[in-house]
Amino acid sequence: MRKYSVFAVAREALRGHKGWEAQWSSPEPRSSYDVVIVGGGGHGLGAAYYLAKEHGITNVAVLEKGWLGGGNTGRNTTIIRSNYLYEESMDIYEHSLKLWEGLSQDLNYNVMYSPRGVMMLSHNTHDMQSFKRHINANTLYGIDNEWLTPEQAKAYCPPLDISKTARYPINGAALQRRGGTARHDAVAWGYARAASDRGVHIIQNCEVTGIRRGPNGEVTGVDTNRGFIGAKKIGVSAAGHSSVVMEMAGVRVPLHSNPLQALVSEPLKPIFPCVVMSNTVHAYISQSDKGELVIGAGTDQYNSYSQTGGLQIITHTLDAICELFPMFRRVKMMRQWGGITDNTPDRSPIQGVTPVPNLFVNCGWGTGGFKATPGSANLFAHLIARGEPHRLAAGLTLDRFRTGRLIDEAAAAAVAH
Amino acid sequence: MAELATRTLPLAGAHGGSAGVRLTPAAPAERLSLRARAEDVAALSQSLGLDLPTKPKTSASASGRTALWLGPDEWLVIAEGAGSSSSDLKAACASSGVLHSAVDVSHRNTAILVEGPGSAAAINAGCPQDLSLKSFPVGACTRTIFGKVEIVLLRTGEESFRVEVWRSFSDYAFGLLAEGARDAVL
Amino acid sequence: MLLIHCPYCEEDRSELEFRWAGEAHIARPENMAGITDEEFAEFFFLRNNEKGLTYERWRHIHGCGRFFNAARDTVTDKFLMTYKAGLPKQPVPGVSATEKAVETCEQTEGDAR
Amino acid sequence: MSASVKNVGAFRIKGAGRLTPARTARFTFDGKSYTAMEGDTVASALLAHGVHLVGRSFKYHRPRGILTAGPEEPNALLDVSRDAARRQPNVRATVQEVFDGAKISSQNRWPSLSFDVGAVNNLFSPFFAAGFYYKTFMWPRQAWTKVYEPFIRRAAGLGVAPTEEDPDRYANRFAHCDVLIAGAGVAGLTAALSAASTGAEVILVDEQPEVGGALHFDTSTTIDGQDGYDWAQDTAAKLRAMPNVRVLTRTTAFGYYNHGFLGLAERVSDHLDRPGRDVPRERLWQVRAKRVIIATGSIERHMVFANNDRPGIMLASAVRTFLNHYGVAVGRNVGVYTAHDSAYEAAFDLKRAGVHIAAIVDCRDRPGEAVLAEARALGIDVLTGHSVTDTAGRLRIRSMTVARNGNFDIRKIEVDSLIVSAGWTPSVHLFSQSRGKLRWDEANRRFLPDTYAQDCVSVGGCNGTDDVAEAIDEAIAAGGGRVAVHGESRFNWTGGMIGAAEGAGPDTTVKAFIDFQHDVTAKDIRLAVREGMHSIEHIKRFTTNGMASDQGKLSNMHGLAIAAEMLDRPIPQVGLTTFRAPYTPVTYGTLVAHSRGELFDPARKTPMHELEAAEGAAFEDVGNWKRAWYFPRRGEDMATAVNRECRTVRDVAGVFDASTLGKIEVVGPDAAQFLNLLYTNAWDTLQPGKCRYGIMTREDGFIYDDGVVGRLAEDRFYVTTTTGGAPRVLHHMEDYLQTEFPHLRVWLTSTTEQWAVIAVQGPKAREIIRPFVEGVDISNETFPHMSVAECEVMGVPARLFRMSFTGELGFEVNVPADYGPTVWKAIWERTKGMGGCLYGTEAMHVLRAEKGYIIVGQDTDGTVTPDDAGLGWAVSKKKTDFVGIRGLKRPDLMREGRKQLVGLVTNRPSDVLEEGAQIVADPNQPKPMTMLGHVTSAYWSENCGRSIAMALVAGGRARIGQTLYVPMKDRTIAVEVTDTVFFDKDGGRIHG
Repeated sequence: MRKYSVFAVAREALRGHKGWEAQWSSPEPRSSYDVVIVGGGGHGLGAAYYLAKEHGITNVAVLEKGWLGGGNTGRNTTIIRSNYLYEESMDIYEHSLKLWEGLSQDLNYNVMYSPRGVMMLSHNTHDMQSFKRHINANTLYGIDNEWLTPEQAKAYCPPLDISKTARYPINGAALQRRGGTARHDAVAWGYARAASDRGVHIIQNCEVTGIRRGPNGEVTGVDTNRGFIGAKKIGVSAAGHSSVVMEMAGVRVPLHSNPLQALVSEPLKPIFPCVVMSNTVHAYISQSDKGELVIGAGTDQYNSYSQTGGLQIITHTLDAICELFPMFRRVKMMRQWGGITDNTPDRSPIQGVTPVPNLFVNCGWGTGGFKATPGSANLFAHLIARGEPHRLAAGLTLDRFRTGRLIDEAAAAAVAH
Repeated sequence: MAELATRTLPLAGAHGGSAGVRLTPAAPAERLSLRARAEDVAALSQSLGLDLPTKPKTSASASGRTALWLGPDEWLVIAEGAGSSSSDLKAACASSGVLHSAVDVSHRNTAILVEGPGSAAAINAGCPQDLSLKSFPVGACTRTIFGKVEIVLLRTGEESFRVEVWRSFSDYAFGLLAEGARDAVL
Repeated sequence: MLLIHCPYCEEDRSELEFRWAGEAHIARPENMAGITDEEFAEFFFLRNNEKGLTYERWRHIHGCGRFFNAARDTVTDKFLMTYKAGLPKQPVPGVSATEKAVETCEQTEGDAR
Repeated sequence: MSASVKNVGAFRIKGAGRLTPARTARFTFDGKSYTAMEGDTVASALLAHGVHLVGRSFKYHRPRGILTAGPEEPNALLDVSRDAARRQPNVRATVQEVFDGAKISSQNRWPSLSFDVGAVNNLFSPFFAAGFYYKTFMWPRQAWTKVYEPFIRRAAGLGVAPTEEDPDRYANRFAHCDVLIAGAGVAGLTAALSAASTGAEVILVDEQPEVGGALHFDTSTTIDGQDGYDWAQDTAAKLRAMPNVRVLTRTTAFGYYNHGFLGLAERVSDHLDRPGRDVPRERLWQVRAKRVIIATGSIERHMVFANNDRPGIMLASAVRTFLNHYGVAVGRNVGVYTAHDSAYEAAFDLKRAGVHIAAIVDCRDRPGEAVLAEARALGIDVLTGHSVTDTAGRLRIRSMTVARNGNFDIRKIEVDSLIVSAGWTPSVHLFSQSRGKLRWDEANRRFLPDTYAQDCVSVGGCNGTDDVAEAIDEAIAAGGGRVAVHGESRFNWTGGMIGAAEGAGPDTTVKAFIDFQHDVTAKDIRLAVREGMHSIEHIKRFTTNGMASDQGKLSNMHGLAIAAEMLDRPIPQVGLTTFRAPYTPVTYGTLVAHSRGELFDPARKTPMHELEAAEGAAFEDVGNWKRAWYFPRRGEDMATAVNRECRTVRDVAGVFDASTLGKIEVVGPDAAQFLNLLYTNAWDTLQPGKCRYGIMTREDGFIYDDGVVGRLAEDRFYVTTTTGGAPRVLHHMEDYLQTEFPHLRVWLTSTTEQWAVIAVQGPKAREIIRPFVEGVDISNETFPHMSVAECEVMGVPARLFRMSFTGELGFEVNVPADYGPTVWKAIWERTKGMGGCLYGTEAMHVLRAEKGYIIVGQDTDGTVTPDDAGLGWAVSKKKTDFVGIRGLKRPDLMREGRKQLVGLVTNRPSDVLEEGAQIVADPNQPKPMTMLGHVTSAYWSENCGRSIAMALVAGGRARIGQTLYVPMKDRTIAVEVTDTVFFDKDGGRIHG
């Protein structure tokens, strides 16, 4: 792999950038692999990378039915934070945040992790109690998260309207300074390049149509539109399509796939310095490096794989954005799109073994999967390599729905992003 | 204690509208949320003195009482004018002798009269239903959504509607109607 | 914004009047207190989440207030039929639940085959 | 506007165009003043004055001019303002109509448009190849955030966001129709005539100020013997006169969503000099159409060649629009570079208007016979089989370099403008948004509608039907009616190309722009492919081609062709990126429409709200209710007021507005049985006239809601819920009633708003209310704690509860809501006279905490069982079924050591814990600490003379008496675990 650096760019600039090689190779699939990962998003590609890097397992294929990062990796609003409430959540999201901090260097690919701060607005007593519960839990767990007065919040994010006459005045905010954003495509591409460099096969346009089982019920491989591919172990990391893929192995999972929409404005000069979220009025917003205001809308209410949703979800979100930032009413929506989120009943992910031997699942990240990418991928690789979960992901089992040991982030925050 | 309670309407003093739409808070009314099974409709109709409508989106009126079909077992009965009282309505239902639920909602709702050539347009500022006369003729009624609140809509004339709304939502409904009225002069 | 036929109002109405209410035809166990943990998880949490034909419940919450059932394709979001609560699962002519779903336009259009 | 003759531009051609000089408007551009004619766009007005340079590109800050005459414009994005608060960035000069007094500025340049320091980027452009930022800026680690990113952010972006609140109004309208027609060119107008003739309700929309579409420029088409544009206006007038037709101009169909739902954005008043106060700026139309006819025409493409982006280089159709509609010539010595016949007509029109045509350079060997003959007849020099391989000119094109194809002999031809056309791309955006599938038309190198996903049909240019007569036939058929329209054009156009032209091929390094706004060149696409980006979506994302505010209307096909060539694959195999809504950008304000300020979200107020406000109440938001929070007297802060209220309630009495609590009337012979199933408690044992505290769980066994339920009669219950929980509890109950227990004869009715609820709590409560109540004996003996009765209060029917959320003797007076204010006033007067007070939600919270009463959602979240909350007694052991019975028995819910609700007292009585504070056993352990639970409620209790708190603590009840710790930022607070009752432990007062 040719190292990326400012010198490499300068050298190539002088010869018309003709010397760059493909970032990842596109080989024909082998007849079998030690590990097949279903799903070429950030989580799947990352898991392949860490299997190779940390567990020495390089006979790995990532099968993607479309194009790399074409699912939720390339459709989300790229918010990164780790200030969750429950220990199980803090474990995995903080693990992830720590990996984000060195990811560009680790991958030799600028993923543009930008810790510009994630601020969650509090509008009432209930918000305040909930945020302080988070802040205190985070602090004792070693995760940064702090309370701001309305004035401090305004100083951190000048466009904010903190007037008392607002419909839902702001009575404070929780700020995680290490939270921020990253460049979503770069995450998929960076992992793909680094994994490919370590021998992982990245196979696009390869749709899994069946999971084959051996005499003892264990997995033996996958049927695809490019033929059968043998596998000693299979890791499913298919986000919105997890139910469909798991069903191929006869495993039902407690998931709902819902449309989640987002939108960007026309590009503007820098006006918005951080990420702001409000659960009470249902909005979150940041500004991309290109200058677009990136706004996340809510999920549509029904199950769907259509990657489209209703206009009312968009208008409802913009109501809230313009209420918080009245100056943005003359800004224009340039593009809207949708993704398919896989939501669990407790809004926490599932990562673990399944009733089928050697079949592992990583799903249910709902609206929060992007921020978890490095951590989830890293722990999923551990799970696949060792056959049992890493300590930091031990609570994310499928079995919790039987025992009732839920990790109910949904109960703690109305909108989990 | 000699002092008697008096009624204060939630929209008392509200006024609004435009050249094409007049908005008026309706006079106080008695209202009943009536629930009953299909087999008991006839008996209740007789006791109430009007035919409870059984067709979706229709209403029926007789002697100051109007019954609005809201659902297959649900009607909103409105009695207007002096002398009507919710206990009369309840008593009438009770006299039917059939199984039903009659709950006084006289004060839960308040009503706004929307009148004028732009009335449908004003309501369509927040209501997603087709209010053309073809689809929503005089006498048609429905529970529906109006912006961010629920309303019950009754067409009382070609250019007039009655908007029933829960009292705490009435400021909002009136405000949105006023906005719609301003914009209804196309 | 979907357009949904309410089988009670006998009319197509905007999605704004409705609330989605989960997978249809999941009967609450008669002997609720006696089922196993596995059966409870199955009843309360596990869902088909079909890609393609799905049976689901809606409530015309800002209309007649009734819950009812619908058959819908989750890939196209097209309603194939709606029918009243309490009726058994209605077959959809020409469609079987196991038929492979059509790909979404985004997937096919974005393919680099 | 003034009627006097002004200088409306040196480039106005006498006798050309449709504008009349009767009215003019003054505007400024970058501080310089200009005069426009009524009907001018900013673009036509500037061009009339010879101004081509209007902006700088995104990345390289290259000078840019006006390329198009429509909404597809990628370059001419300006900042337009009426006044300081009405400033709009990124406005297309080709769409915005001039209004008198408009202040217009260019963007993305410093210090000036003609001298822009950012243009240095152009010199370094070799470094800024597509995706260069992924490969660098990684060292040192912190530098990305601190140095590089701020630099990139400042350089990027186009316009400057408004900084003031927008004072303008926006409107929304829901509408329905049988047929919605998008586009009012020949095809759309004809389709409308046809559809309207059937009596169908028709909505016809067009984004331009007048109908006509391509007829704005196409002067060679005649319809029904009339000039095409005149026919269009007459037809629109005819349609407007029909009762079943609505014609909306300046209206863009921006999104085609599910089930025949379309979003339209109407620009209502941005073109007016002085918009009236009642006129919205823009209006959102949310249309449900039974059928949609898409007649959106097609969009001309530019030629991809070296330095094809200089100001003065323009699309042929734009040049014709400026001349034939606005009467403006784009130059005096104009060149043409084309792969399509349409550019010839532009040359003809200009030539006839007296403009010199330097040459028509046609990369084809065989242009259309008819245009070639006409060019000869007009004496225009045509160079077939030639290409323009470069251009020169810093702020405006000065010359073009021309070479015979495959030949290196070049010659420079001086020009001041260059007309380009690579052919036309059908506008399939709406069709694609409707999720129709496209097919590739290899003969004409374009995508066309193929399989429809909704009830819609494409007609005319957007369906690939170029011949006007055929388009008309198609439109008539689509409309379903019978009308006769006859149209013909002088020329049938041929030709067109996609991809890079001569001299910009894979072996070159020239800057041949595809996406003007994002500065994406042909070589960027090739680099992306070289780097392994083989999916068109990857190429788009890597290069950002088509992701600018014009959404690739000009660039997508070129990019696709270049990628396909690089990949050596046919175009349909490379695919097409998705067309996403909106078609053109839509103002947030328009989408928000009325939902702002007071109408953003309903503020629900109780019947007594105004009276409470008059008593000085501070209010808090609870859900969308406004609730009286506390009642400060002069000089009191919140704490002082709350302390006084708490003390007064226990010493005398207080009046509290409990109207917001949810209320549901449950009526029917099976009412008790139904409640048995929905609550954990048993209800058949509750006698009429009595009430009971109930807990509702979901199937999973966790607390969902709580409240007091009164039995008014054998078959009638009055259920109360939490304020925020009311709607979801009713929905939950309806769900079970309708779908699980439909055999039960019971009905549910929300009565939350029917009743004003005035709680009177405190030792003197009975004495206060006694004079108002008739029809019930409220003595302790006949009306003990947890009684309910129907009676009269001040002469009106009322429901009286003896209940308490304070631990004091208490009553809740329910009167029909309209009576609330007078009853409240009378009760408050009497209370005041006896030394009592008004109290708000804050005092209510403190008082209930003193008694250990929980608030669902504060002392519980979605993971707390009744037993966890110390309410195990409320779960019936005898019932064989209720919602939650099984969930409660799951292993983790039965486990030892679950978090349980307990009391906490701080070692120092004055320390008030923070709600949300975490609790540990060992405050000195390293992080991450093991946390035992958290503080759910904490207050200063004036009545206890110390702080009190409730907390959920692991194994909490077994820890009573233990000392635990609450580590805070600045110190650690030691606490003792207690039970949850802090005041009146034996509970005698409630029975007083």
